[in-house]
Amino acid sequence: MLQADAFQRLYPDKYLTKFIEQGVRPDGRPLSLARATSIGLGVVSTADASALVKIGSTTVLAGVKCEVMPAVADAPDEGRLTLQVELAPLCCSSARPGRPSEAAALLTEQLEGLLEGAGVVDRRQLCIDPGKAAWALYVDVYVLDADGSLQDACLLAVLAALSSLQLHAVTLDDAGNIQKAAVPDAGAAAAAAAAAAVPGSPQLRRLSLGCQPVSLTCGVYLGRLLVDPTAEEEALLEAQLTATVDAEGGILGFYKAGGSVTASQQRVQQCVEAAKLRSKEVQGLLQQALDQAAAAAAAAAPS
Amino acid sequence: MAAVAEQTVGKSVCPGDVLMSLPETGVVRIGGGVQQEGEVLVATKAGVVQQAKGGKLWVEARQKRYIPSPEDVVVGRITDKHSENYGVDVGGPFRALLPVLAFEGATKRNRPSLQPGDLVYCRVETAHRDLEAQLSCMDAAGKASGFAHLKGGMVVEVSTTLARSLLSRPPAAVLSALGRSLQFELAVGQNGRVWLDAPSPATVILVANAIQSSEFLSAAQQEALVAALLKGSSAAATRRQQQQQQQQQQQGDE
Amino acid sequence: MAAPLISQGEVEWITAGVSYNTRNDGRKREDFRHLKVQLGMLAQATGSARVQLGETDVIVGVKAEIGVPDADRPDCGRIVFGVECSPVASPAFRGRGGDELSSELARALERSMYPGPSGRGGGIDLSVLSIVSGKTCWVLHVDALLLNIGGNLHDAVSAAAQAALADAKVPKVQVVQGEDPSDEPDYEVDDDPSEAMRLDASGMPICITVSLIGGHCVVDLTVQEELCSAAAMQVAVDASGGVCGITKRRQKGIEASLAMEMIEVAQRAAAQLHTALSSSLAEQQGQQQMAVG
Amino acid sequence: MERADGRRPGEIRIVRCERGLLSRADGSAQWTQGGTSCLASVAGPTQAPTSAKEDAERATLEVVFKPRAGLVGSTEKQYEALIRRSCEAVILAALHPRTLIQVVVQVVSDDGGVLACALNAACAALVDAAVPLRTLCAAVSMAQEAGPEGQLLLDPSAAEAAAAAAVGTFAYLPLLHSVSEEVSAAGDSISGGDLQLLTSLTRGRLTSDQLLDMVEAGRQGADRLAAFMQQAARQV
Amino acid sequence: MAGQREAQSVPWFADERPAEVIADGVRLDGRSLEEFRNVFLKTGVISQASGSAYAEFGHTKVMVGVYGPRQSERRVEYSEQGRINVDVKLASFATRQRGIFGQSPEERELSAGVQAALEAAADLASFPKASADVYVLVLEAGGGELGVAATAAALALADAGIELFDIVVACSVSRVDGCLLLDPSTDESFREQGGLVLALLPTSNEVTQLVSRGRWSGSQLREGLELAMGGCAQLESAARQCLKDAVVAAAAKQRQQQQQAQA
Repeated sequence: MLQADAFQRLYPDKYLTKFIEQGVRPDGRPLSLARATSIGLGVVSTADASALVKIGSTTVLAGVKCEVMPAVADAPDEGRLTLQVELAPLCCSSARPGRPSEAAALLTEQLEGLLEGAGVVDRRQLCIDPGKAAWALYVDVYVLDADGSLQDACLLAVLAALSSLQLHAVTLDDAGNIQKAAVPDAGAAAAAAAAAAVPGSPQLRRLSLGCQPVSLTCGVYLGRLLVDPTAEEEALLEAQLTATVDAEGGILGFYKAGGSVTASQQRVQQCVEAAKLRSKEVQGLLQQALDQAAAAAAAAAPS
Repeated sequence: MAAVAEQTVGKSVCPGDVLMSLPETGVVRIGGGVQQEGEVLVATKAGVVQQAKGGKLWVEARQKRYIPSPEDVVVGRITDKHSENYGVDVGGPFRALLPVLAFEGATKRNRPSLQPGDLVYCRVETAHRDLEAQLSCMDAAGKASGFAHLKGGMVVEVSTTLARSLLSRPPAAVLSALGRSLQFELAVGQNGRVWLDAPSPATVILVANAIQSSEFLSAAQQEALVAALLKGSSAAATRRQQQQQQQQQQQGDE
Repeated sequence: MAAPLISQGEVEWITAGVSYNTRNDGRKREDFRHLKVQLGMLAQATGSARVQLGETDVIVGVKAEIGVPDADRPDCGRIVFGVECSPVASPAFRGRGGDELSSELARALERSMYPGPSGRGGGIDLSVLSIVSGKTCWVLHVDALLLNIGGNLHDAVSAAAQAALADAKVPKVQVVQGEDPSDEPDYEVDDDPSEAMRLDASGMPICITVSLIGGHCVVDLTVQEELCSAAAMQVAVDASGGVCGITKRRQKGIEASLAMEMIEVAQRAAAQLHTALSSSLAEQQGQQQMAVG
Repeated sequence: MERADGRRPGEIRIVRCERGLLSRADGSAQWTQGGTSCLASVAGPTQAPTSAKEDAERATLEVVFKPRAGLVGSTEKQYEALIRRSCEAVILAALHPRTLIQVVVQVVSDDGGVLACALNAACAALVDAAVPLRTLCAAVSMAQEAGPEGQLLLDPSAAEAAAAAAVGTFAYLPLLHSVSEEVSAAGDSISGGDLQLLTSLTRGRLTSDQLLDMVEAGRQGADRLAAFMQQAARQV
Repeated sequence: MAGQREAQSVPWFADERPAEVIADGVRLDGRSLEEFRNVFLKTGVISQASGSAYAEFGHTKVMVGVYGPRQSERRVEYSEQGRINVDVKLASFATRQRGIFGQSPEERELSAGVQAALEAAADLASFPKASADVYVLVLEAGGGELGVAATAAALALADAGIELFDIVVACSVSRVDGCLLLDPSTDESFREQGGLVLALLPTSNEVTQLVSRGRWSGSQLREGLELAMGGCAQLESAARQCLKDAVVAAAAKQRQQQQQAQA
């Protein structure tokens, strides 16, 4: 056992090569299998929505805080969504407290680009009173354990948090203060419930998302494709490809940042197909988590 | 072996261009700008393929940044002084070292006294990418043979390519043309620095201009350039003389 | 911060002295150095005080500004503490060198003045600083400037803060309602010093730092003595002996029963310091009144 | 089908490349594609100023991307990272250990495809500085028009990109070019007509087929740019 | 992004803070006065860290990663002793009002507080010149963060194999309307007249950190400290159990791997 440890530390590349040549990964997975994934919703009660996502050891916590902002002149019926990824200093040995690192800025930009480019959140849904007030959503993503494929985990955490977010039904009173909306009459309540699809909570409104992006990172090593690489593998990979797809199989992003090998047409195709498979699996997990959360909420609320 | 490379020598290449396949037997010596990539040799810099007499193949790139290489002659500037070495800026990525004893006849007691800022003409003794380059003011036989502290004069910067062509034999057309009609001292470093000195500052400036302008000119054009510059300067000199005479006359009149 | 150094021999000397209840300057373990207080030396400030405790020298200024109350306590004013470590005191304070110390000192002051949920529980009743409930109130900025470091900074800063607040004369404010009730009202500040409100600072706590040297409780340490102590308890005590804030300081742990003993020592020492401070304040305020009269 | 500026869908805007514009830099190049233009300068290899930027095994590459106006935000950080990682793939960094190579790309004007233009400018500047490179690298931007009849546009202008359903920027390594005829066969077998996709960044929604068409069409466009870059590099 | 003016947003709360936190000796969440919230402790939660721990006290959720001992990041003067650097950060959504960018005074104070609580427990001489970086992220601040963070950080140090004289356990006490509450929640400490946090080395009964606020009379303070010490004793057994469980789990895993290797 100890010898294997020492070998791994001294010759990490040879160690990985020995595994990959056999068609397995150091953690026992076949090359094309992503790690076990779990989604926990509503883990932080001070946040308006939150999701804890684990992909293997990689752990990411996303939280949403809703604040109220005055409407902006050039988009009077739109709210705002601000996203920020932070590599908490405890997540890996290279992260340090202080200003956000370059890696965090890149993840932020990647996720923002994906949400924007794919039209995930229609900002008109964030309107409270056109021309007067709107919701400002702050989505903050903390990487707690950085063990590879961070973009996949961060995007999933954001998607899960936004999917579970319920906005309070509020109105603007005459003095310009935000008030809880009066309990609507029966007809309106039914309409609201239908719109929100949350039975029994007319005070809350779900966001409807334009699409559900899921990304999958693949590594290239010795000419083979390693799905969902760990941090240990990432350090040695020749190149990394990240494909983001929606539930219908549309491609929302294809990302590759240099690397010592280039990608062929087949490689691109292979990665996209893997992402489509992964997307189905993850959509299922997310739906399961949402159903569980809804069931728990229904059980908690006295009917 | 040399024959294989023959058809590529003299051609302009850019990074990624395949220069030749590796011969099945024998050795190919490669210099700067050429790398082995599997079975072929590939250019890594944009420039002209050159081959030395020994068969060494390299790409002569028009380069400003100097990378030290053994046996190059360079013009360096002393940056710092230590008990055993001088630190010398030769324009490379790192400072080079010139041992205080690397001068002809230098001993522990009798050592040259150079100050930071001083210029030296010296030879690169060893250069390795992981170490600081070692310089020397002696040739391999331990003789000064022209290497020395450069006193007075001025330094102009040119590309490393031009510096190499100025050092070539027979001398570059621009230098022989200048040498025919002017008196000046010159030290050309392969690091792109040219040191000049002459009895009159006007000559120094003329030579500097001629050298800097000569880079992309043919031999004939260089001759013409020097001729034009000399004519301009002699015309200027005549004019100046006339003015001086006039002034003297005026003073005399008063 | 480049800490001054001390030799092992000096440590042993000081420790032995403390165990015989005799310190280098002749004091006993629970004696303070001479406390010198000067009030009202900053003419521009609402209140100010300079405190010299042995070689330690601190100036505190209080500036009253009209601001907005906390949403959680609409009927109360606010006190904001700040400490500036001047490079005059130590070259280590250049740049951001003093940031850590100044934040530590400011937070200790703030904690000792914790007003409780009502706003009246702290050393100063914050409700007197209210102007219009939920809209406007006085915000007192209490800013300390360290001029010289001669040991026991915390206690000196806290004494100076109390003196400066006692010296503060908060001007009277008249709220002039506009014609339309929805308009923002105007505030007229009365410049007449005789009309101004004095704060009742008698309930304010002062910090006493009790340090352990060789297992003995010692107060008011000099710089040298501080180097001999590995554990200390900083206790804010008000005039009636109530404990208004504790912070354990320095590296080593303290046995629990000893910790209780240290708090008692602090209460005893605080009683002395309160008497000294209040007599000094009364005297100077009397002089000021005479001067005005 | 003509585009607003009269180009065909697979046509690149007029390309210009000027080298050696900046006297203080070790190498520089201005790369212009239609209304988009970037000026890149290279300094180095120089001694790394801090040990944090020093690698005992290879040269460190530092890229600064300066937009034409405004502050540097996270988009610029992403561009910097993509340019850096793409250039790292071609620079023979092991030849100059412990040194720093700095690339600064200044956007002169932006009419779409600024990342691709910046990458090309950076590569041309590295060639000008004679930093040893494995090969050249060329980048293009692409746009997929919306709708079932939507066309694939090479090198879109800003207006075309804004109207498109999806846009992408792709960098490729060009096929190895042989100067001597006899080894050209060997050269071809090395590259084998492969896509050689080095860097990819897309935005918006595409089908799988559209993505594959896009990278393939991009490859052809990049080959033309690479040929132009080679030509510019060979001019001494 | 650049150039676009950001309109200021303000927080809005659906619910007010409760005005009364105790009724007939029962607290809002149904606890009795001297009862802890549900406590969950676990070590080894971060794969990349030298040592890590997660602590959950009711709604207070804290994660700690320890890196090192490693070369000091900042150039510090030579010292025979190692250093413990603590950085405590609150997630922006951890509090009722969204946190600000950059280190807040509260985070700075928490960092200093945790650092003091740990320094007396670690054998600093065992890693001269090096530093152990303790990074704490408060995922949710549900009250008593300093105590929870100090307890979790000590577990993480132990998990990292840093030599400790003893573990550190810490807990908080609030005084609300004359009642002493063990392990207060945010709503409770918001209504407190006095509060204190005590960190102990349980074996030697040594205080490594004591922080109090509000006015306490001598007898109140003694009672409060006694309650806190009692709380620490309860936590001690939980903390020790957590470390034992981790050792047992690690041993079981190793055995399993050996069996696999043999098979």
